[in-house]
Amino acid sequence: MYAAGIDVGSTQTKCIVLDENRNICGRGLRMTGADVMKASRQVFEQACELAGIETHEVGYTIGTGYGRFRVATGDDQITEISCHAKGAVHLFPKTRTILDIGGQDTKAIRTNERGEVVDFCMNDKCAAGTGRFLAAAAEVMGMDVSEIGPASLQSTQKLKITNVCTVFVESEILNQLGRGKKREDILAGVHRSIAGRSASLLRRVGLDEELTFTGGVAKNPGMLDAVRTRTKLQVNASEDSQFMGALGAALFALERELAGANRQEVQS
Amino acid sequence: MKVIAGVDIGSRMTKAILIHAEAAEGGDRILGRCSVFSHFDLQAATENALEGALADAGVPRENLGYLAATGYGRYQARDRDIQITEITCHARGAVALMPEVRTILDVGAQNARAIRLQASGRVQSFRMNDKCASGAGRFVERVAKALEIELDRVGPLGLQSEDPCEISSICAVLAESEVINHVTNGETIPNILQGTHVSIADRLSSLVRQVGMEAPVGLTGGVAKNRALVKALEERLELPLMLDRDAEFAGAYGAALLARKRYGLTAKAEAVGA
Amino acid sequence: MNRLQEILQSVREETESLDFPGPRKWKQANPDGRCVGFFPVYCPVEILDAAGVLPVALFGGGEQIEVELADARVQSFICSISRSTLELGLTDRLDFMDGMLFGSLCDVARNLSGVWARNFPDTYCDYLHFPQNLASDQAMDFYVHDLKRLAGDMAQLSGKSWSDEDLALSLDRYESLRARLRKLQQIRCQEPWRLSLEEFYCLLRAAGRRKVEAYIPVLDEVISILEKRDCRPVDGIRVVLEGSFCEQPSLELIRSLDQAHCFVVESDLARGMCWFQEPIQRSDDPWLDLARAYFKHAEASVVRHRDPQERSQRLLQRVQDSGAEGVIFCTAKFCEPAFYDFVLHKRVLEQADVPYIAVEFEEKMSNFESIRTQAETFSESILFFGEEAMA
Amino acid sequence: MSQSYLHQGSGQKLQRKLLGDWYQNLQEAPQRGEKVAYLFISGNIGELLQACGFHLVYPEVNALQCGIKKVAGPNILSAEDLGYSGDVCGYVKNDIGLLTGGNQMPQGTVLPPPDLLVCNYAGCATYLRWFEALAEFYQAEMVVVDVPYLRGTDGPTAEEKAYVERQLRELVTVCERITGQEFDPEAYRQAVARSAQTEDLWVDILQSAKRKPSPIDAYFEAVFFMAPIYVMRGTEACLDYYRAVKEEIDERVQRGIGPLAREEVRILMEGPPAWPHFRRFWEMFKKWGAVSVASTYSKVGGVWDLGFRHDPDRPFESMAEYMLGCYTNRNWGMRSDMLKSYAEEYEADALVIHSVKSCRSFSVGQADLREQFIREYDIPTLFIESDLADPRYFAEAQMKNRIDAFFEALKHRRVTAQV
Ligand SMILES: Nc1ncnc2c1ncn2[C@@H]1O[C@H](COP(=O)(O)OP(=O)(O)O)[C@@H](O)[C@H]1O
Ligand SMILES: Nc1ncnc2c1ncn2[C@@H]1O[C@H](COP(=O)(O)OP(=O)(O)O)[C@@H](O)[C@H]1O
Ligand code: SF4
Ligand code: SF4
Ligand code: SF4
Repeated sequence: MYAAGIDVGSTQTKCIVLDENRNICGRGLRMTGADVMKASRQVFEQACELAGIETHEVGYTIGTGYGRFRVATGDDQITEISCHAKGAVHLFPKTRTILDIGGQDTKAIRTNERGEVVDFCMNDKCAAGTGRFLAAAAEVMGMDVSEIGPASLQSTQKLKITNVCTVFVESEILNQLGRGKKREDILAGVHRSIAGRSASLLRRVGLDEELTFTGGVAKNPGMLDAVRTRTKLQVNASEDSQFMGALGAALFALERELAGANRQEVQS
Repeated sequence: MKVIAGVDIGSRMTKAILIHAEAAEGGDRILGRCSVFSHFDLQAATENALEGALADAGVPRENLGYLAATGYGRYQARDRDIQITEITCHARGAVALMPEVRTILDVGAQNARAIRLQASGRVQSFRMNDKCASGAGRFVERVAKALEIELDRVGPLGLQSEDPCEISSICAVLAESEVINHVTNGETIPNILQGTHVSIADRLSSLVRQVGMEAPVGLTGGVAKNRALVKALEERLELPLMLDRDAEFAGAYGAALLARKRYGLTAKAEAVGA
Repeated sequence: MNRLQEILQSVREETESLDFPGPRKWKQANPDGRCVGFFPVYCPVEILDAAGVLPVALFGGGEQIEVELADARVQSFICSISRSTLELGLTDRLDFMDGMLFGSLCDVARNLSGVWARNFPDTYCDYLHFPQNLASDQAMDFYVHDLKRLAGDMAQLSGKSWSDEDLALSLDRYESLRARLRKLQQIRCQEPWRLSLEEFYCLLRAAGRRKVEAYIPVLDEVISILEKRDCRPVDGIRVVLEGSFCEQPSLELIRSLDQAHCFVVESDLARGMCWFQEPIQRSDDPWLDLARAYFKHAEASVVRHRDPQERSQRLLQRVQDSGAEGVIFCTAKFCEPAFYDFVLHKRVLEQADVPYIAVEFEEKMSNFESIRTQAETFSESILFFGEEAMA
Repeated sequence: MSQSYLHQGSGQKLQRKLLGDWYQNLQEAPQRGEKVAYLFISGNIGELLQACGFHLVYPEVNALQCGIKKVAGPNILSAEDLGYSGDVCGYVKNDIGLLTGGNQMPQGTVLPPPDLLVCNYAGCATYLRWFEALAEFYQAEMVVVDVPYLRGTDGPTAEEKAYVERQLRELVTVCERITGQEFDPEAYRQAVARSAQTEDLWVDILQSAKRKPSPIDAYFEAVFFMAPIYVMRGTEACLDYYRAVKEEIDERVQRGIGPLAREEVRILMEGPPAWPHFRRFWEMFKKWGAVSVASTYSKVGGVWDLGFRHDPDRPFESMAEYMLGCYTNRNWGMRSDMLKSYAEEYEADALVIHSVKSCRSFSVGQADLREQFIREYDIPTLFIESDLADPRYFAEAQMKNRIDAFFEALKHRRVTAQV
């Protein structure tokens, strides 16, 4: 018996396939792009292939993320907030607070020991402080998003990035480069600035116990470091951080399947 | 023949204008103009724009009597004789280009400024917006890039729109994915572009309102080249906008005009001193 | 370092530091002493002082503070001073304080009194209601009664019994302080290059952090040195700054005005430090004197409702008296009272043909490029226009 | 509503007529040579001013109407043209925009200018700034009834009551001067007596929400039902209105029907509604079967359910107490206690805080409420932001996402709790 979770994010679409023992047996990831249906189908197929199963062997699929209503194979939808909490507590059972930084928004979620959402806060009106901000910084430097984190860790000099606007930070970076500032110092400044914004968000839901960092940006070691420094907490992150939403969705799907839930009509 | 140069060092383009040093000789006529990309070496950009304008006017470098710099990079122009803020310059330039104008909206890549003039042409009050890209030209550039359209075509395409789509994001960055979404949903490019223009026009019109709009309203800065945005703005403000072919150069032109006065004073002082 | 620099450095530190060096030092020297903080603008400090309590003016956290805890308590559309003051408390920077007073400035300050009481349940916290119906015969009685209530609380806090005589003496002390501050203001107005705005401002602010009798001689010293200070006149325009009576612009912003050659010769910066327009008239009842001064001689301010026309006329008068060429409305973002006042003033200034600009600031602002540009433009518009007119 | 019933919508119909007459009467007042006073809702002294012979205009009600009728946006913009900041209260801007445009309400009434502005300063400091602007615009006389904000949790002190009461008596003299008419103490006393009766009915209606299912939505419906008791309290027509509404609600109770087909979640609402998007705003909650069983906004015009009544034997004293006890005149602790008691008495499952940008009087302190309810009381709390007047601050997609996530989590918690 298998179940799947598909997280259609603003930037990337992720899929997790679980077996009945809640083991992850397949993952799928690709850029969301313009065709949401297609992206969700592709990640699903990709994950099934990795799991070595046929797509029809998956009993129940739950869609999450901003494009959840357009998941091609979805049986039901759950918001990414619930899914991230579910996933994070599954991987790190002591998690009580979650920081999810994705491509276009940042969320702070508080959960209980069962992975149920107790409280949440999000920043979704301005791209400042989101993965997009980092992507913009990477782009002006001509680097890949996966390179900027490691580079920022090489920083030796503190430098303050004052622009919060994702668009204008580009010219600020160019300006700093023009003034001969080092790439790594600028990047460290960028990471610190996002960590600061995230910390304020986290404070809103409370930040006194274990923190788990999820979303694509959790793959960035520079960001991880900046969040640790800022919150002075041990921060959990895993290889599967970016899949946390999909994992949570898959866990919900498995529960439904185990409970023999009836298939619901796909809402749209 | 001595000439005066005004250089407007903007975040995207650096613009230079030349005029006669003696008002009596050539009036306020523009002798040469040139605009180049600013990139990030602002000194080089200043130099290039200036050379370009001199070449355009066919005037040798040694005839340059006075150089006024304006724009966000004004303090970085090396050989400048004076720096003046872009607001003063745009106001001055706009009045020279469009003498009746009472309110000026100057929109560049990163900044938008609304300026209200007194009847005498003096700046009465102004407001600027420079923290968020959602009300500036860079927003259009990004959408154009996302749609893979040349900036020059944005205006003509936008004008073809019949039913602009709604862009609900407040943020220029987040709006990009909305734009992509519209593309997948089969919206036409003109409608999407015009939707973007409407959303910028919303923000710009509130800026104009904050200074207490008084007609006629003139538009300056690079965005004036975008006729579709002009149309959206006119609809929002419910009045026609005054435009000029040289609207993009209004800042540089204003700088040159203001500088001429200064030049006159220094020249006189020198003459007296000698 | 000469004496003037020494003093200026200490008052600048008092302004910039988040650790309240002055009040802390005072408390160390007076272990039984009590410190009570007050949120701007006005606070009847005389009553605190008479009870042996050190009134400590709070002006938020300025640009120095990194707000993290209070962000969770104050929505993004509310002024920064409420957020940073809360942050100061939540990060234990006010641990030496024995109480807090909030006044009826605006809905933010008013509600904050309750928020404060919730977050700091162990310290004294009160709300002061300043009458807004100054025309009523009843208001004065009510206010006097309320002042006495505050006095009772203060006495209880400090464990000191005190008399009307103490209050009378305190009124005298504060009167002398305000006389010095007015003198400094006068120097600044007559020869702005003699005392920079930043220096003036820091001296003004420190008045809310020092024991009044100790600070008066310091100001005397400053005044006498300033009169001999060697300095060259600088060219620029003279302006009145309006709108920063509560949340304060950062020193960096204040400096950038001078740099843009906009000489602020009159302002409502830290208005509460010099709240009364003229000396308090004295009778044999100091309570009534203090109340009457509030009703009749307080500086026209939007947080004290009387006649809005009077406020605008007073602004115009200040422009004229100081020989200013324009007004800069320098308002904290989200400060509602200041925004409402702006509209009333604007109309009057336009009628009187006084140029003005309006800029907004926020504590966390770190880039002053745009404000400087605006101030420069303003001075250019006045200077160049002068030339145009000549030509 | 699933079933139709005898008195369905009778309150609504009656109200339309009442308010129609009200505006009609108002518009004609100047022709009849009668005087007009403007005043505010929170702590309003309508009975007193009517007994002095004034017709009443409530700018807040006009702002609310413009919000619902979707003309607040343009009004706000024209106020911003005059220099009002984007960051000040949208109600004020709507009103200023309205009056510069000729003071004509969306339904057509032209509002007469004020002969007197009575700023009953019990709601917010913005009230003062609002009438200062009107005083300037109309060159009209403005009187402030200064109501001290409550500090402790014990309610107003004797001095505070006396202070307000004496101001009311002073006000009567001003009124007499303006109307040239003598104050009629008996008319005032009778009005106050009718107010007390009306208040009894209204409290019954609100408290019917303690039933399961609740027959009324104590927010989305109550904000309409409350209009007459705010603007024409003390009149016979108002009393009749609440008798009729009471019948409608009683019938709902008998038939066991509520505002929704099924009541899934009982919520408490704090903060004003998003008037310009009222329908859509309600829909977002209906979708989850959420019924409001109590709200603070339905108390802005008077807190009667905690026991206060106007008293014909002490008409001035009780009026002063009424003003002092307004919701917006209560400090944080009192507000929090009130919500807490509602949560218990009305057996609410969750608290929803709608934080509006315009109104600092409501908003400042809400984040602490949220924290307290989640942490100390373990009551799930949703925090959403938009505005009560300015349509620009309503980000529908984001708001929907938050509301969905909240109720979804609530549902998950319930499911597990049952297991
Ligand atoms: N290898 C990587 N290293 C650093 N950052 C990454 C990496 N891969 C993705 N990201 C960041 O993660 C973001 C996408 O995160 P994700 O949680 O998938 O967002 P969404 O769910 O909104 O699509 C991108 O903006 C990118 O900046
Ligand atoms: N040919 C064009 N068509 C449409 N828009 C244009 C064109 N050229 C420039 N723009 C707009 O003008 C903006 C740049 O304006 P400009 O005044 O040169 O900016 P700055 O002064 O900041 O360098 C661009 O962001 C773009 O939106
Ligand atoms: S500041 Fe920049 S990132 Fe933020 S909303 Fe504006 S455009 Fe978007
Ligand atoms: S800055 Fe303005 S809004 Fe904020 S507390 Fe002070 S007076 Fe009130
Ligand atoms: S601030 Fe609030 S209470 Fe005051 S007028 Fe505005 S909406 Fe009403």
